Amino acid sequence: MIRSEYVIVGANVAAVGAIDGIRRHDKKSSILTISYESLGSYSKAMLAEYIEGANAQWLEYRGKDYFKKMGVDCLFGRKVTGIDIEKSMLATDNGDEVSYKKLLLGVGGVPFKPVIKGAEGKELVFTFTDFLDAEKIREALKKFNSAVVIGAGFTGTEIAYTLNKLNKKVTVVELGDRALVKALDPKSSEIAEKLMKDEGIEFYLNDTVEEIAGNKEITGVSLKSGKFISCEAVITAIGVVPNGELMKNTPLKFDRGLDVDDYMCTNVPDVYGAGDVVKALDISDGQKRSLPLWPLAFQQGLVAGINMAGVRYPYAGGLPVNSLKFLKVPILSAGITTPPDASYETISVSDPKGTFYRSLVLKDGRLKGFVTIGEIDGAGVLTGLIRSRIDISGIKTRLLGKKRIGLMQMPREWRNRIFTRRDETDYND
Amino acid sequence: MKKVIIVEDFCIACYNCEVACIAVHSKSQDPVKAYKREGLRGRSNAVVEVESPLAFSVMCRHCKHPWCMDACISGAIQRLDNGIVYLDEERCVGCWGCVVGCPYGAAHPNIAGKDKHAFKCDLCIERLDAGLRPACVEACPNNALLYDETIEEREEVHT
Amino acid sequence: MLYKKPQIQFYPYIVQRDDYKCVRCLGCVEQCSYDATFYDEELDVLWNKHEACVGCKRCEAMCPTDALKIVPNPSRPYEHASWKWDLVMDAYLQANTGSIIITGIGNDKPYRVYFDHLLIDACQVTNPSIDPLREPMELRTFLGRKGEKIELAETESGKIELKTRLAPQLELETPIMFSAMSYGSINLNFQESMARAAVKLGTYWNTGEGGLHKKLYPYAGRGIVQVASGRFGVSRDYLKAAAAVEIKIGQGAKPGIGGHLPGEKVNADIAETRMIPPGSDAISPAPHHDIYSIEDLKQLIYAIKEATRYEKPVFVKIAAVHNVAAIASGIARAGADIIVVDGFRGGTGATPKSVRDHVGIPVEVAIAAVDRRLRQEGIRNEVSIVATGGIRSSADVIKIIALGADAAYIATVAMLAIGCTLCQTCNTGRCAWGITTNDPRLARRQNPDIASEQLYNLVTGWSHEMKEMLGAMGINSIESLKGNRLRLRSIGLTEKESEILGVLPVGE
Amino acid sequence: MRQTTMIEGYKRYNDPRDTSGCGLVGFINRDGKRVDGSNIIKSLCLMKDRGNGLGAGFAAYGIYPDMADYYAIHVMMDKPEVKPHVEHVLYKFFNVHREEEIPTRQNPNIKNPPVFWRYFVEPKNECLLQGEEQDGLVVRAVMSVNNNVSGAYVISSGKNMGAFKGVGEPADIADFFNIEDYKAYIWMGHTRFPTNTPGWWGGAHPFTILDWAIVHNGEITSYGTNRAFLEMYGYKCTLLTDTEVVAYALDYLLRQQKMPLRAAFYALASPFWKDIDMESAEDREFAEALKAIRIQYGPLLLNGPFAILFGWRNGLVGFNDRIKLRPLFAGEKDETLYMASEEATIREICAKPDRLWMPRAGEPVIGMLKEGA
Repeated sequence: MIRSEYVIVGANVAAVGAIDGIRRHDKKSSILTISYESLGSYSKAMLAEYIEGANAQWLEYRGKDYFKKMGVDCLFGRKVTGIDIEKSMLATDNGDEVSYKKLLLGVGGVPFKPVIKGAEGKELVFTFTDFLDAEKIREALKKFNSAVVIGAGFTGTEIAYTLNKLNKKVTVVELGDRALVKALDPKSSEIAEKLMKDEGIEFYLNDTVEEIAGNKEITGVSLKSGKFISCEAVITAIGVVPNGELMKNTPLKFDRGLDVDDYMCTNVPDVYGAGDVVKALDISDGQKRSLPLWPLAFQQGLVAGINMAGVRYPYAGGLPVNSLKFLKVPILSAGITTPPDASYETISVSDPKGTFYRSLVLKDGRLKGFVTIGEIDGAGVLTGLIRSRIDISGIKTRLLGKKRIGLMQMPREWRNRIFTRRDETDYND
Repeated sequence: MKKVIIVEDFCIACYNCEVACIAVHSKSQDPVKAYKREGLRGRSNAVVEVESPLAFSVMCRHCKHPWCMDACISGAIQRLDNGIVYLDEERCVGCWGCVVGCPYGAAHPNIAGKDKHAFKCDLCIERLDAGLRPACVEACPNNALLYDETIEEREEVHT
Repeated sequence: MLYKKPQIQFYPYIVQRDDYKCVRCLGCVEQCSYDATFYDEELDVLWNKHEACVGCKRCEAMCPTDALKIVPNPSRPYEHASWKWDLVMDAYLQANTGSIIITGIGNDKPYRVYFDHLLIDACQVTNPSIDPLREPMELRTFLGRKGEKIELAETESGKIELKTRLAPQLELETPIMFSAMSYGSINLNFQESMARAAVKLGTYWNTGEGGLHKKLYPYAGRGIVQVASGRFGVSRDYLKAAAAVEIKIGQGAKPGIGGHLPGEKVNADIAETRMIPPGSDAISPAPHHDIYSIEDLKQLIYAIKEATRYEKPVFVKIAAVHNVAAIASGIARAGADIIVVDGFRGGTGATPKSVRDHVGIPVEVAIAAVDRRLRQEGIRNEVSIVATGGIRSSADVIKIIALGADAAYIATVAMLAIGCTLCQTCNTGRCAWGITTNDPRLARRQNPDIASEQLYNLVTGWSHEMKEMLGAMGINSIESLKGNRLRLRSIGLTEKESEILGVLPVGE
Repeated sequence: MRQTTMIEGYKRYNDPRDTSGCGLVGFINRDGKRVDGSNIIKSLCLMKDRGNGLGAGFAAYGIYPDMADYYAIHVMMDKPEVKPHVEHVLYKFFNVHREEEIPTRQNPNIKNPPVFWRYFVEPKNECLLQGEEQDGLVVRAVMSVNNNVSGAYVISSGKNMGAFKGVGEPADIADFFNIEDYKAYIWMGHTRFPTNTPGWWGGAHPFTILDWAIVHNGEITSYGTNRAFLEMYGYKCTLLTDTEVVAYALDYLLRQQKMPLRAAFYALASPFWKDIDMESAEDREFAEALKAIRIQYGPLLLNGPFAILFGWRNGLVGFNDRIKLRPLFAGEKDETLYMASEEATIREICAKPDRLWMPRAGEPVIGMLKEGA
């Protein structure tokens, strides 16, 4: 039996955050991470680069020595198969038993797979979530020249763009009426679509794949609208949902996400959750939901770690922030980009060439979200404005300029605080 | 921790901090070559904002818990043991997570350049090792940038 | 603009830009307060409007790549021995404007500088020179009225007891003070810098006639407050806060001329400090309208002494004019504790050029004349004399003290210490060095943290030099130099000039 | 050691130059007992090498006991023809009780000496200015002779005292004036090495005004300042030497300003400001007094190197400049206080002093005549 003071299931960004958090206050106690993935900690957001041909090591987050440096034991390539809450014990797929005093569940999400006729038993049907997926796609690259990507969300557009770059004929099928509907507003979706169309990617909106045609090898997909697209591979990239597998048959509350309190603790004391698996506070609207976003996973992990080490520190909530890094023109967004009702105000600016666009969503004079395309330097100031809830009604139009967004418009007191005093980002301890 | 303190009352918008920053982060260590041969124009980690009569130069605050680091998907941004929030440009993949994360606008995208990556202030880590002050502080003719303990930390030390 | 009046083409300076070195950092565009530099984004080029350049060299100093040089325009109007080019330019200018030519800083005409014709003595063999690094060397100076005598008694223990109360004295650790420059003519940062430097140096600074800003009250203990003809900012608190009060009758740069701070420069802060409505012209009349005679001056001196309970010395400042000795004698007898004589090289924020360049006399001869006159009358020891207007170096201070002054006020050199380049455009209010301007964009160019340090360094450096010179003379206390004209010799002066200065020619 | 080397130097190169300065010596019998001039001559002659033969002189107090009520005016005249002009002035101010030539002896080393006369006088009351005391009138008369009579100088003008001085070695001047024949309770002697001013009879020390007498080794670098100040109060500096300002300064401070004796020396050789500042913590009143003295009498501060002996009818004071750039020793034996440039000088006439010390810079050594003595 393996014993460890702290046990973390998962080794990704939430786990790294938790290790950082624990080690801030507890330099000695043992920490163990268990991950089914042999790579340990790596960047899922960089899987597209792997497909493009990057070395697997390139994906490693925080470098090889990170766990060693932090004094963390690793069990990589082992899957946790069950939790015994009563005994504070975990079971792994090779029969090991692991006892913990504090447990963090950072098991992430699993790809959402719609039921599609003909998907079963075909080699070139992929998902695009973890390293194994990426490895499969990479290995299969020579086997197909055209692909249909289901879903025009973040991962969908990214894999579409990547495959297009690798000279595949790519078609994107999206149920919604525009691409990137979660992250962008209609106008910016249009710009993003145009940018991708210019590269040769085709879009089928308001439509969905009903069936994948072909026997072992794919010949194409037929859509709900009746259209048929011939292709050799299909990639579903509709998104991920919290991975609830381990919580089955435990007292842990799980309902489309693991329930955690403000301190990232589950309904069972000493069991914490962080990352894509949990439902946590979204500060753009104050709701708790699962937000599978990298920075939030890190922050939640950090808060969980700090609390696990015995220091009470609340999670301030997360803000959905997106960056479309792969496009030729950078697109950044945060918070609410499409106003849900009339109480929101939207102001925007764009140039006719379509290389610059910025829109701000406000409510009661406070910034709630934005999209900026083309000119992105200083965009974080806008993120900061959303977080700090400063009334910007007096300066809002000045934030629309093509110029770099700076701190000139901020209240002087706010500026002086950050110019001369300790930063206030230190929200976690 | 010693950081660059920005004194906005005395910034005179001379841009010497920008030029110094670019020069010390260039291969040639020469401002003219850095701008004209190495194409580093616009690559200053310190950015002067001017709206007469006000002006100030902003660079990374080296947060104790940096937003940019949270957002960095490649692990290129890490907080070193000495407190410096360091961006390893070699490892950066240009996801702009730091750009959209930093509330001070202190992480910058290098979009136009050949290598697509972000860049930010490294507090002139090499100069610090050599016992010098950060280049922007050294270049500032009016003490609008100071290299010192930040106020609260100083107070802690004194009380 | 394609068409310019031909005269404007004769601009005095050319901005030379080394375009290869220029990295387009745009620092010069921001620095130029005269709009002589601008950036053409379309061409990515920096242009200069030479005719707007005043030659302040701010851009040159701030350029990080040394790409700029401000040089005199080699193509100047024709000139000859009698028609110097500046006279020609003045004629052009006045033909265009029909107005008085206003200028700043002190007289720039090549009149004889007597300081440069005086040499200082040193000890050799018969008398050891003193090394100030190893022996005490005293610069401490007291300014104030001295009575005929003091009563002392020897106690049984052999100690001495003082029976007389001395008149109020200012105690200076070095005989150099910062001369009057008013808030309004200069900005608060510079004034604060002087105040801070004065406190650190153990000497005094002068508010000038613009009142005492509330921010500077903490430094008023080392401040001399001025009461001038405009009476700006004079209040009970103002007099009470200060170490001494100075009645300003005249100024070396503009003897017989009043002052005028245009309304557009009178911002809210200046207005509050001067106690006038914002935006109104601050006019200092040429004379005090309550002083039309020496008796009137006496009344004002005693009014101020009454108001300050005889606790503060009263200065009277006059411009060095032809009859300065007799005037000073009158002032001494009218009850002033300290007489300030301001030479014609003294600076100004703005004055008619005709007055600046042609009215007044040098401070060296004025001090010599005043000292002689007061000695002849046997009252030299009763008052202190402060020299100002043309003190440029530590040697000048030594020389002026040997000629009879107790201490010196400095101003122009204090401005040089913080960056002034003598471009003589103080009157425009756009001083690019942030000294003689209250434009918030420009005033911030003087950081009191730096400027006060610069001023402190200047005076400290001078003080060290003065100690060296005193040591060379075998003197270890500045009071043994006062009026010690025997330690000076004149060189290249006429016999009459030497006689007026009371100095023997070299070799004698 | 040093002297040996110097004598060898003389022998080898016959070098007339000297590396030393003036020499001075003085002593007071505090009981008022008068002694003859042999000791002062003996001690001064020991310091022959401190001078260069261009000046020596003596001052003696108590030499005219019979004439003690009259001012003894010693006058030096270049030539006998000047005498009527001198007397024209003197008779105007004074009733002359007695006049006589000061007895001198032929000495082969004394060439072309001036003529010396002494007048025992009493100021004419009608010549006194409003509120003026007799001393004031005497000072005016002395200044008048010195200024207005070409070729005549008043050498001394006090009561029951006199100064004798001239160009020559100490032994020769003593011989010339018959110094050994006078009996005095205070003796002062000086041998001179003139530097700044020529060696002439009037320039020899002591310098006197009334019965203040000064002998001085050194150079007053503040001379110009001191002189300019004193000239405001009627003193005329005519003797082409810096030493005279010391005499006038003391006259001004002690007689005109009526300063306590010790205070006068705090004016002439003031403590440094740093010492006054330090004193301020211990004795604030004393520090305030010192500060006031410096503020008021700053122009009389004597700067430059000096050792000075200052005598008057009631005492003898020796003091140094503020950083002791010239030597001064003091010794005591019974009622006699000795002061001299060198220790040997004192030991020459007082082999076993009770106490022998080197006074601190700026600190006066005061020997007062006992009351009633």
